Amino acid sequence: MSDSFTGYTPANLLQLVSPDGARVASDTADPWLEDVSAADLVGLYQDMVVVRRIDTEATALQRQGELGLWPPLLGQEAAQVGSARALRPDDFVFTSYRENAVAWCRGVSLTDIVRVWRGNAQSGWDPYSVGMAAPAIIIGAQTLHATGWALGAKFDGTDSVAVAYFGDGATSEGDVSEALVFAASFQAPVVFFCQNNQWAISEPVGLQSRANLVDRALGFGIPGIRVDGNDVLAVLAATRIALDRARTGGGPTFIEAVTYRMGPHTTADDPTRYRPAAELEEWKAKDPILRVERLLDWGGLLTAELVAQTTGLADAAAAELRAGCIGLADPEPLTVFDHVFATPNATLDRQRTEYAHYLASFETTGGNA
Amino acid sequence: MSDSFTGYTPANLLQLVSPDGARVASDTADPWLEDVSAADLVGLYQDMVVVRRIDTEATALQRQGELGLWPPLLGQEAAQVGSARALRPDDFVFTSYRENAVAWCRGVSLTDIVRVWRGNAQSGWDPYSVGMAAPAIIIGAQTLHATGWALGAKFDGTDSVAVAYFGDGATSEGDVSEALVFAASFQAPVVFFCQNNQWAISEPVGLQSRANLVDRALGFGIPGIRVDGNDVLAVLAATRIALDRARTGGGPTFIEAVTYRMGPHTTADDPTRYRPAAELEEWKAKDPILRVERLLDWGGLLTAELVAQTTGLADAAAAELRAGCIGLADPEPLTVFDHVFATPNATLDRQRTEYAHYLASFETTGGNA
Amino acid sequence: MTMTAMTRPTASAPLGQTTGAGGDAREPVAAPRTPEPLETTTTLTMAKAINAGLRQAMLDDPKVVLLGEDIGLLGGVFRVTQDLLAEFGARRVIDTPLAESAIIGTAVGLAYRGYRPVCEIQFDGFIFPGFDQIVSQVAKLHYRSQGRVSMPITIRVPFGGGIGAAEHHSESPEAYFTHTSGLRVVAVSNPQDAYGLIRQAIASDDPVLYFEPKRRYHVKGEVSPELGQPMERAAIVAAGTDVTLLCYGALVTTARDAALAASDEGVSVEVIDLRSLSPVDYETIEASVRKTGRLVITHEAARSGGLGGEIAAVITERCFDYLEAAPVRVTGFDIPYPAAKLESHHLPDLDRILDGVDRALGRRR
Amino acid sequence: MTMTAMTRPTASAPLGQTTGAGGDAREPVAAPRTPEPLETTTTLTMAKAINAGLRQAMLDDPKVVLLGEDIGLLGGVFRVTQDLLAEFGARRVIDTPLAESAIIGTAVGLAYRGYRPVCEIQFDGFIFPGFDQIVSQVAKLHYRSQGRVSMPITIRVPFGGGIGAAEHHSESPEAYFTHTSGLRVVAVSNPQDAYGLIRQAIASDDPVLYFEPKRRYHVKGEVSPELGQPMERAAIVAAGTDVTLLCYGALVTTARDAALAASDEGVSVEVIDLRSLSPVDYETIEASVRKTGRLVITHEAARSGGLGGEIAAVITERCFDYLEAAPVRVTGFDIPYPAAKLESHHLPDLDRILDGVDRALGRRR
Ligand SMILES: Cc1ncc(C[n+]2csc(CCOP(=O)(O)OP(=O)(O)O)c2C)c(N)n1
Ligand SMILES: Cc1ncc(C[n+]2csc(CCOP(=O)(O)OP(=O)(O)O)c2C)c(N)n1
Ligand SMILES: [Mg+2]
Ligand SMILES: [Mg+2]
Repeated sequence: MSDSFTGYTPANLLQLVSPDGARVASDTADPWLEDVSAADLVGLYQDMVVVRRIDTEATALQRQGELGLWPPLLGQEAAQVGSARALRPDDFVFTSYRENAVAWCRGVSLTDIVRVWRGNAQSGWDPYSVGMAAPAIIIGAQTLHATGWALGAKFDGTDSVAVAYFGDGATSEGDVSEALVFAASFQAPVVFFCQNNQWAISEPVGLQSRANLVDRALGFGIPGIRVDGNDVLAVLAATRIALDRARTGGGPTFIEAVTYRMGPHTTADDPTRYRPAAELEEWKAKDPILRVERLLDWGGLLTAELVAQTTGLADAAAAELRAGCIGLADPEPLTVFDHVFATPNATLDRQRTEYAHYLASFETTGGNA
Repeated sequence: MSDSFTGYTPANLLQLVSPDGARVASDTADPWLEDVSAADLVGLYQDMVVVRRIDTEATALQRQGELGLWPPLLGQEAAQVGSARALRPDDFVFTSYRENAVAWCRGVSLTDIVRVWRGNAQSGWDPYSVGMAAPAIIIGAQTLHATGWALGAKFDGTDSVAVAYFGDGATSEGDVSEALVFAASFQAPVVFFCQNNQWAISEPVGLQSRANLVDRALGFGIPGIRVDGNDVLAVLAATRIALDRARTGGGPTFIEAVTYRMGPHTTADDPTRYRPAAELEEWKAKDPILRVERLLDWGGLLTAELVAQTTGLADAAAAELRAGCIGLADPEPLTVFDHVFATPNATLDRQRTEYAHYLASFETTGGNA
Repeated sequence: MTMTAMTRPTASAPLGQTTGAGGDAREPVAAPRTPEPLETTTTLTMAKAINAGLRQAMLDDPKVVLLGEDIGLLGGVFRVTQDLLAEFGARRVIDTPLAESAIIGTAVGLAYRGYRPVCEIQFDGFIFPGFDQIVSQVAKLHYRSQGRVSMPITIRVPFGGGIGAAEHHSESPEAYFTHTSGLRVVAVSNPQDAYGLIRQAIASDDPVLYFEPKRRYHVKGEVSPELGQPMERAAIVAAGTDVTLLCYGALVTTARDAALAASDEGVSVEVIDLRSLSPVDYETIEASVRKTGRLVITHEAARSGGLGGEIAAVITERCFDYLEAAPVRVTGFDIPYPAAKLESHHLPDLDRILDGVDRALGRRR
Repeated sequence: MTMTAMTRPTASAPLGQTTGAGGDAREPVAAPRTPEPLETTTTLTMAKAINAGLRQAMLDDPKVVLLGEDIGLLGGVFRVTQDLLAEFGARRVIDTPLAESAIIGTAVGLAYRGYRPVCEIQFDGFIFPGFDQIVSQVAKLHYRSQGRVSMPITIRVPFGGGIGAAEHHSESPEAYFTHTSGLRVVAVSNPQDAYGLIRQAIASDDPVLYFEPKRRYHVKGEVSPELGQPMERAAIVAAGTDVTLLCYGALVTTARDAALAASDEGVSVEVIDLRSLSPVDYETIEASVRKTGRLVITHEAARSGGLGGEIAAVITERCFDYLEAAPVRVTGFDIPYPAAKLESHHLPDLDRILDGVDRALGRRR
């Protein structure tokens, strides 16, 4: 069951940059990167630095009480940036809650990214203007949505592709398996992008599966690529391979991006309760940003100027995020009734009227009774 | 991903008797049949003939209005008899609706088998006295129950095994995939016995999966065996291999028994609407009973005496089934309230009392108003 | 003699796997019949009326696609989608793999992409594997996305008992959905409404659960090619002055029969077919109850937590001073759906409804 | 310069996969604390009280096993199962893969084998993927098997809002279960009941949905090592004569506060904590309503189809002549649970409950 298209067995990992920054040759993957210029690589690097800075800032905002919760992506920058930067605007992305770097790459505004976590709304952005659905918190549910969207894109005769992002834990949910069944059966142009960050809250991936996650897809008749998720170039190449297959009628691909959640599950979590400290140390050596820096350095691109410019970009993003977050106005009470339905609904309209009446009674009488 | 334990690749089929009745040697499987005597083979043959006769009789009873519905197993006799005869009494079987031959082998009375289809009860037998659960009509649900039971058997320190029977269509349900996840993770002593009879009502197996179904399990880290489901010896051997693995701490096995539903989905179905006639003809040549007969004949065992004796057994079973079916007394009205709860329930008890009162009013007044 | 001794060498013949991948039309085994035209008023069974409504919706809007198990060549186990595959092809009449969560979840994705999916759930009891996608996605996505994403999904569910079926094949799960904010729920009772409401449901920008009373599939009626009354309005199917009797789905026929029987005894029963179970058309019910002062509600679903209690509560809130007796419920019991031979003791029938009318009139306790 | 030009040969280092198979205990990262003993009356938070009840049930019966996501080393996201892994080991405190249908379905199999599984659903909104197994298997198997198979399964569900959480983390799905025949449903409101009822739920031979009001997890109270009142009885938590106020879960505290506030205005409110949502203890409610003639019911769940309507209907049926006004409902609206900054406008609070009391008294409309 080797993936004949890419020419390596799924148990092996596609890696194009080793942890020490060395570029690893790959006959099958390298052709997919031929157009990637030094400027492009710098762009990927800057994306990664910026999203890490956003992550830090959002975590700080949570600590300061400005956000209710934040799910950090620390450690997963390469997996998210490398895949999202492979996409076209007309592709459509269906994610879970942790894909803030994907949102960044899709052009979601920073304020829209934090809107949910400040508690102002259940979702932040217009899915159609950025090609990214409202995030799904019910684990795995979005993989079916991506499959359905892909089916529609195929019916429409386009070569747009749907990408479903989900975690290692999600692979245990029935919905994800059903999505693989449907995608295979209909040869839907969808990419299943699994960030195997080794943990689902406190549960290690070994509890979810004894086989590599990429093997899961093969059993459903879907080709897989197991990629070093901390290697932004390998992720970019793998995603391009999968997208191309989808665009050219080759159907779905499953990508297992092997990465690591370096932070807590969310700001509400304390990983020291369940995670051996040594494991984190081991993975710090494989830090995705460190790796791009080493690669850039090896190519003579990591100049002091670049570093300063990048820090500037990151600081600007952090400032924008903070200002946008704090500047968010509280929603108006009666908006609680908005958008339940697209068409009028007598029962709900009556509840709204009653509640408006009730609220108004405070204004006139200054309180109850 | 070959199954190193049995020594053949899952894409290949384990076959020990060819359609023309020839015994095919297998280094890996033959040792599992060393104790199978001629008498045992005759026993398997007689089981198969009897269950086919039961099937015919039940279909006739349905046509005559004595049963509401009947799901024939025609064509699947070897898959069910071969697997069920490999079990021990302390094993526990979780099935769907079509496993009437399994029920027969577990010792379920013929009357209990038809009780459900006559509409007298939602299930027929005491699961604990025969080691077979109430059938699950919700497709795939029972695979999780088998996994849970197996986990309990493991906790209890026994070497009893749970067997889940399900169809090719069922493999698409999320529950079946989740069962594979749990069984693999906990190394539960469970055998997933999939009867791939090529059809799920009107849908061919190719709609459910582009890969062989046995590959599904491999992707979850569960070893698989693809067996000729119309070859009773191969099914027996495969099931013994899987059971032994489970008993000795080796965890779950997935068996794909490749067979064919020669009849309609149920007596309510008309397969001519969706199934090419030629396909049925092709499979008739692989008829599981024909095959055992040829094997017996080749060994000189298919005497006229044996045939007559077997027909006698089958006729007796059919007569017993018919008598048992027709003899079933209608349930008492108020039993509709029985066994909703194991403990008293005030709301329900009140409804029962009211309804008893209501029914009694007819007896006294001779009708309403 | 052991079996291994019987070995005779021969080539192992691998069995073929039936092909037939999703999305690729299989050849019809029998020639499809010409689809029912519906240009003038025609007599149709309810199943055929829904079929005609589906067909019209598909002709009207190329974004309407059907998804479900066995809906293609077989035309559904109740033949409601019969011949539509032949007319519209496998990209619009999609036989799906056997997985309800995926049927609904895929429809969500199709809706994201601008489609109007119509999902068929084969039987009432099989909707539960898809429950999460309905409750957490279909019902909530318009709200969650602040109105940016629409979910014009119709979910067709044959429901109810009375056909002597096996377990999970006779259930009435509507109250789970009427308690779910963001869903519309309708139940049809006759061919004309079945036709009009399936078209209205598909045209609705909100998700609609569309319940089909399976024991009435073969009842015939006149069907005109009109949309009829708006989906959310109840219909007074028999006028009366003494008692208001609410019903929906299969029990509408039973309720009308009960009203006839009652009239023989001089009791005038106003029968209202709810049609829309969410939202309920309280305006129509209130007007009736203000007139009659007495309310009976009947449904097959279990009493506790059923729609009857909700309506009783609302009408008590809104018409307390008009009610001369407490609203009466004539419903299924709080039991799992029983075996076929016992179902007549669970399902409300004419006598039980008349008994309810009597109780509402204070004639019995 | 293209990236391929930057190639420098080196060995590809495959990344390791973290191990940790199910059923094999991982080493605790921090030393477990000594479990709370409960031999005499002690002050505990509700979370700790449930923990103590679970522990006692596990000590009493070796067939009690816990299953859920993150319940082992982490002790659950609310720490309700804290330290139980260390005390009872990985065969009795089972961290499961991330799949709710499998958690429930595996419990069904364990029950078949004679176990008493206690499942933890991490948050209310995550129960729906397991809905089918609950409704079609857990609830029905005793009936389907004609009483031969018991399903002594307890399903723990942290429920309700008020904690400023993200979507799907604040829901009140209890009415889906109170409409499901074959299930018992309880909701606890204080540490003592939490302790007694978890033990009773686990000891019950029927399946029990056990709802834990997550915003009260950290509220402390005295807990004695007793089982307390039977699970199916309601509790009068404040005696009164003018209005009966029904509540459960987190709103019991709010209702008591409202009763206090009302008493300042001379209105005497009898507050009843339902405890059991199915079956409802109508005897206690009826006695109260016969006395007060007025009924207010409050819950966080959406109004339509919520438990309040059912109780209003039953009480209207049984106490029609005693009621001086229609029962009043003070509930969440018929909306998906809103964003955190809006939840105070959805959840009943002291003022809205007082408003409801006023309406029941005919003081406002
Ligand atoms: C259906 C469902 N069950 C449980 C949860 C609670 N939960 C939130 S995140 C999470 C772990 C997810 O792990 P993984 O899929 O690996 O994604 P990661 O958090 O690592 O990005 C769990 C159990 C949920 N959101 N939805
Ligand atoms: C959850 C659920 N969905 C749909 C059905 C309706 N249904 C009954 S049998 C069947 C086909 C099952 O096919 P398969 O698993 O291959 O078993 P077989 O009938 O071939 O033995 C379907 C769709 C059901 N019983 N349960
Ligand atoms: Mg993870
Ligand atoms: Mg089949």
